[in-house]
Amino acid sequence: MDFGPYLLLATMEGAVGAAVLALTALGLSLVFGVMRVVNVAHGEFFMLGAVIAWWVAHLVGAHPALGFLAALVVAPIMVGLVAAVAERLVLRRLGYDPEATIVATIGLLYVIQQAALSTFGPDARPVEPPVDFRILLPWFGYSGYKLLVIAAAAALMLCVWWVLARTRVGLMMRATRFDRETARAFAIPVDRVYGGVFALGAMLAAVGAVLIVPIQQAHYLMGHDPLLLSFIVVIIGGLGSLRGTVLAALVIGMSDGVISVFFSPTLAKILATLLVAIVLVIRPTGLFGARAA
Amino acid sequence: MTTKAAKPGSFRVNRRTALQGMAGAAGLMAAPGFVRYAQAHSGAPIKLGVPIHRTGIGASYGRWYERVLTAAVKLVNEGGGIAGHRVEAIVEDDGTDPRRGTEVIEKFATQHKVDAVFGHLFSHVVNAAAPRAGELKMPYIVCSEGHHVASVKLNRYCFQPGITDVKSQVQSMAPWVMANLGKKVTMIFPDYAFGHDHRDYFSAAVKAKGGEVVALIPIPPTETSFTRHFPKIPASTEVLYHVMVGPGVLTFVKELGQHFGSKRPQLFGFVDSIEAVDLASPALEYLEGTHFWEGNPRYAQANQSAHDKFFRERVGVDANGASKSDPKDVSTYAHMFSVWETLFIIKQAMEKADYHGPEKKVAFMEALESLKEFPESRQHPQGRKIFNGKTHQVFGHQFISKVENKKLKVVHKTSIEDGMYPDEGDYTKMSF
Amino acid sequence: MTAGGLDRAALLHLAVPALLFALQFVLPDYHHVNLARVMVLASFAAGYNIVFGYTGLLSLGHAMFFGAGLYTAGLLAQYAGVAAAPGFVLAILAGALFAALVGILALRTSGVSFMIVTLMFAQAAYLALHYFGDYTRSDEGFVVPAELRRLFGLALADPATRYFTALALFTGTLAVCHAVARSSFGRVLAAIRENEERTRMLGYDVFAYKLVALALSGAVSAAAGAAYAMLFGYVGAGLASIQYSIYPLLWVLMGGAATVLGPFLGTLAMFYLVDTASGFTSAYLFLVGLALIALVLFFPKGVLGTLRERALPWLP
Amino acid sequence: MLKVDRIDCCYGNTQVLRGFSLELACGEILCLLGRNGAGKTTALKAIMGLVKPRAGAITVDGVDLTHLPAEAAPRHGIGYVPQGRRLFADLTVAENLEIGLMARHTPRAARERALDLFPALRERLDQASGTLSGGEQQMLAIARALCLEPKVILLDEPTEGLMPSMVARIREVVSTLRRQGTAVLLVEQRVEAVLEIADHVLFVENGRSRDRLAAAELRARPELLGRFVGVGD
Repeated sequence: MDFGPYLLLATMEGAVGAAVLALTALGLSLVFGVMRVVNVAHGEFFMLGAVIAWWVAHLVGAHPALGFLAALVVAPIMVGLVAAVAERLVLRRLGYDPEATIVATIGLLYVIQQAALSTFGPDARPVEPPVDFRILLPWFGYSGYKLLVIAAAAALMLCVWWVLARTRVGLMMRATRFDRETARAFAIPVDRVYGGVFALGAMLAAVGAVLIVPIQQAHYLMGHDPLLLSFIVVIIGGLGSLRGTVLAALVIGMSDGVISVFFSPTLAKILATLLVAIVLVIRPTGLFGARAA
Repeated sequence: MTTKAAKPGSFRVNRRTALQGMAGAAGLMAAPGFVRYAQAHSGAPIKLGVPIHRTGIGASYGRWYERVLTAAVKLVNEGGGIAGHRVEAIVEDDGTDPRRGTEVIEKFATQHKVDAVFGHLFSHVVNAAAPRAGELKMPYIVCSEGHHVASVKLNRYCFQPGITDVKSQVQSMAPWVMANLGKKVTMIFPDYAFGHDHRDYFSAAVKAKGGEVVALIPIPPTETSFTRHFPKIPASTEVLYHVMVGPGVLTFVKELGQHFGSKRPQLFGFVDSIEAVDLASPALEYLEGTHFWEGNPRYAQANQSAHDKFFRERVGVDANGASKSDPKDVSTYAHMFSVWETLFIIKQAMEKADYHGPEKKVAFMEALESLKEFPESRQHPQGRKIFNGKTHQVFGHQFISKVENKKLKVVHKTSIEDGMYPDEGDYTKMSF
Repeated sequence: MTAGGLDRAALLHLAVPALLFALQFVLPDYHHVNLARVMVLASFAAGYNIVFGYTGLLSLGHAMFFGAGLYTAGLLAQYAGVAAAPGFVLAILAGALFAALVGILALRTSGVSFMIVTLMFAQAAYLALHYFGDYTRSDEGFVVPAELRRLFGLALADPATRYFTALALFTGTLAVCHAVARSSFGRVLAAIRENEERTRMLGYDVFAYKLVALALSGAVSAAAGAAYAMLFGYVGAGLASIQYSIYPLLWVLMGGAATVLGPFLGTLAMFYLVDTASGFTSAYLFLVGLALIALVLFFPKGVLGTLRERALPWLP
Repeated sequence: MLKVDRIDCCYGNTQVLRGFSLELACGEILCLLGRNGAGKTTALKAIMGLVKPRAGAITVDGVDLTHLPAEAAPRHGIGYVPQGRRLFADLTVAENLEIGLMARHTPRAARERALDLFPALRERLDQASGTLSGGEQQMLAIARALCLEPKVILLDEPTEGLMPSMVARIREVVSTLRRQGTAVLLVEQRVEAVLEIADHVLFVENGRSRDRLAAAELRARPELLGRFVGVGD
């Protein structure tokens, strides 16, 4: 294939990856920004979203679009509930101590993963896309659903931005993120904000998973990659910065795809990984973060 | 401990309940008056350690290996056990992790004190566990299809008598692929050791038959999306050879379909990619008309042997290779027969060596090395096999199947000789 | 801390290896071989503890240093026929070198950024093992031939030799950690952990201290890796995956960060937790997860850290 | 109306307040004086519920706040201007004020009244509060607290680091508040300033509340100050 179309394809693929990654990373970023908690179980919330999506789609059974839409509603809610319970029972009791929460969320990771294995099983299971059409370009065909994913992710991000920037709940979150004690002195229910943010973060991961599952299938070990990538995005993008998160997701999503045009894919991954490390060394606050962590 | 069989498809060897049952049974047998009934199996049981990938990346396979194991052990015990001893299979999960796999071998050897270990599947776990098995002087019989045993780089305690290795599989199929699908091949394979085996052995076989590998496309181990690798497939490609082990296979096929549409080259794949995956899954329609290697035909063929029928019946698998209790629960049919056959080979070798306890371990392994051929039978439902005692590797028939109406139909069965290659060493020259 | 306390601490550090030495004569086979492995892995954890516990740097890249030792010893044996002893020395150097290189870059960051940078470097190294799969056999790994696994003429595959070698390594690491904990170097590290800015004001070159700590930690981790290759005969990329960056963190947190014996205790506890739990349920990871959560809820400073806080303030 | 009755407070194992008590009436300005670390700021935090007392009681208009969550204090009309302002620097001026309004669901008119006191803020409503000058930040911190129409306002060193003109402005505002019937609890280092506006002074020493004197009496007998822990040197 010629270079131009090749690059186009890599770019489109990068955009799809970036869209879902941005959603997932945004969840991690919120939790990290507001609560200063590194949630290692974030990838498992992603996996749980995918698994529940499969389960719901199967239960509904009717037209794929119906099952998918049901999953899009049910999966995030259920994952949010799980997260809220975990926050209440574990993280809050730890006083959100950074190191303790890392260990606790590693524990949570094991618990969720094993629970998925025991109930859902070890096999990868597909969910049918709600729409199935192929866009035919002169050089190659492309999945229409994938383009839809980009649109859906963008719409969801706008929603999140609107909630954060324009609503009272968003204002409470931003105030809590900035100064927990003063927020408390102004009657902001910090405990509930924390619980809500943790649940919201998990829900964003779950939504990302529901979007990706018609492309990728649900599998109980699928949480690993989104976690790693989200970490990178959150750090490169600057803590808790929505704009930074989106831009970083784009950069990360694209760079991997475009570098692999020029090098062997594994070498591309190595280079992309090193690039991230070097960027962080040069700009420890992230490419787009204005303030130090 | 006897592995308890519950209803097919849902059973699982539960060590604790089995243990309790055992203790109870032992108590009963020890009671006066019951001695006679225990005579059917005389003396101490023969204990076999079976490491299973219950968790981790191999869990899909592990689940089915365990089911086959349970069925096979039950059958052996119904037939009087091994040399009159009841067989106990002790299962431990190894998490598909090399370190844990090694620890489990140690546990079998030093805590459970088993007579032999068998059943390991994933290559990295086998490679990690093999040296320890040798050091612990523990017969270690794998069901892995890797080339590691036949490469004679392990030790004399390691055997693979139940399934053909990758090198042989690939080599025996190449001529048919060249003759029927095309001579210009592009290979897509995972960029780790298993994929490299395919790359090396299949490329060699293609060249030997006058074909040409026009492109090699390694996929990084952490990849979840494949579309962006497809542009590297040259337009001149006649056959796309794909091995995509792991949960990404549906994605791979779907994206292949989106990318090529109907203007695609011939596809030839390794069934490992779609083991435990229902061919009626959405997205897999695209595989219609493509070809796969199968170790053992998943779908009962028109000329199904009585042995295959018997094997399916006992394991609880239907004619579509799925669990009888849940048609969505598809087995790893192309590989799992190896657990069954390996147990019967252990039985054969132990009985040949007049094995009654660990003091005869060496005799058992020498007996195993002396075996030459396994005829197609209930014990060997996959078919006849020839065993090479020097390389500890077995050679059998391979199947090439075409996807027709969401089922795999066998179109070619290779001869055993197609897969033969010169020995790479001789284990019998090593000491025990 | 009283003078008597110091003596007690030193005594304890002598007593533990002595006890482990004595144990090899009475332990059943299974626990004998387990303990040998636990000692090797505990050395890795102890290496990790130097940066995490004493210096307060949370690295997620130590699999790279463990892997550096593992592969240096393994590859040299495999392709150059280098025996265990020189392989071991070269592995330690490789570990220190890798750690120093990573440190020069990564130590310019702190906190979560440091975590990610170390994680990224380790991930790149892990992928490189796949990229050079022709030599490393990537995830499948390779077996180090038994005839090369000899130290001073003794076969390392022999249970007694293995146990003794593991014990020697462990005792060595214990001595290093004990020395670090009590030296002025160690006190500067602790000062950096407690208040980096103030330590810098006092005129210490914080960067250099951290770099040395990281290199030392890398060397110890690599020693454990080389020992793993030589004692257990297997080298594979799985042992350099991100999992093996998380394990030492868990072990150290479980036993107690910044305690000399914590890493050993944590490794031991974690091993037997998995081993016993897997005996009666295939869902043992569930139990491990719950145990971790319970641990941070009720023993936030790890076993020894809690003990030190509540009962034994002299514990090193 | 605000009554603190013999409270004990600790940070970890360090006891900071010991049997600390005070009483504050409507329209009164009470100033806490004492050395650094005597426990003045902790006393304010305890009233806000940010530090939970181990013993003793805190009541506002007869409502016992001691065991209620921290949100109770602002809901019962206690406004807080913490030391160092502690604005939500990322948020705009308007958003900072909004948080004040949200605390007690006060009507928007409250914001207008607060802005009337600090007209300079009105022009900067959409500016990020972190970019304001120090004086403006202090005005915003006070305006934010006023948005919840407090019955009591706690001011922790409101004039710290400000230029004299700004100090005067803030003093004026405090007087205005008293005229409107708001009780003011002030922590302040500048004794002269305190004596000018306060009604009473409460000396704090080692976490204990000591003598409470009328400001007028201190103005008349400055030597009294010397008795109290070096204040005024």
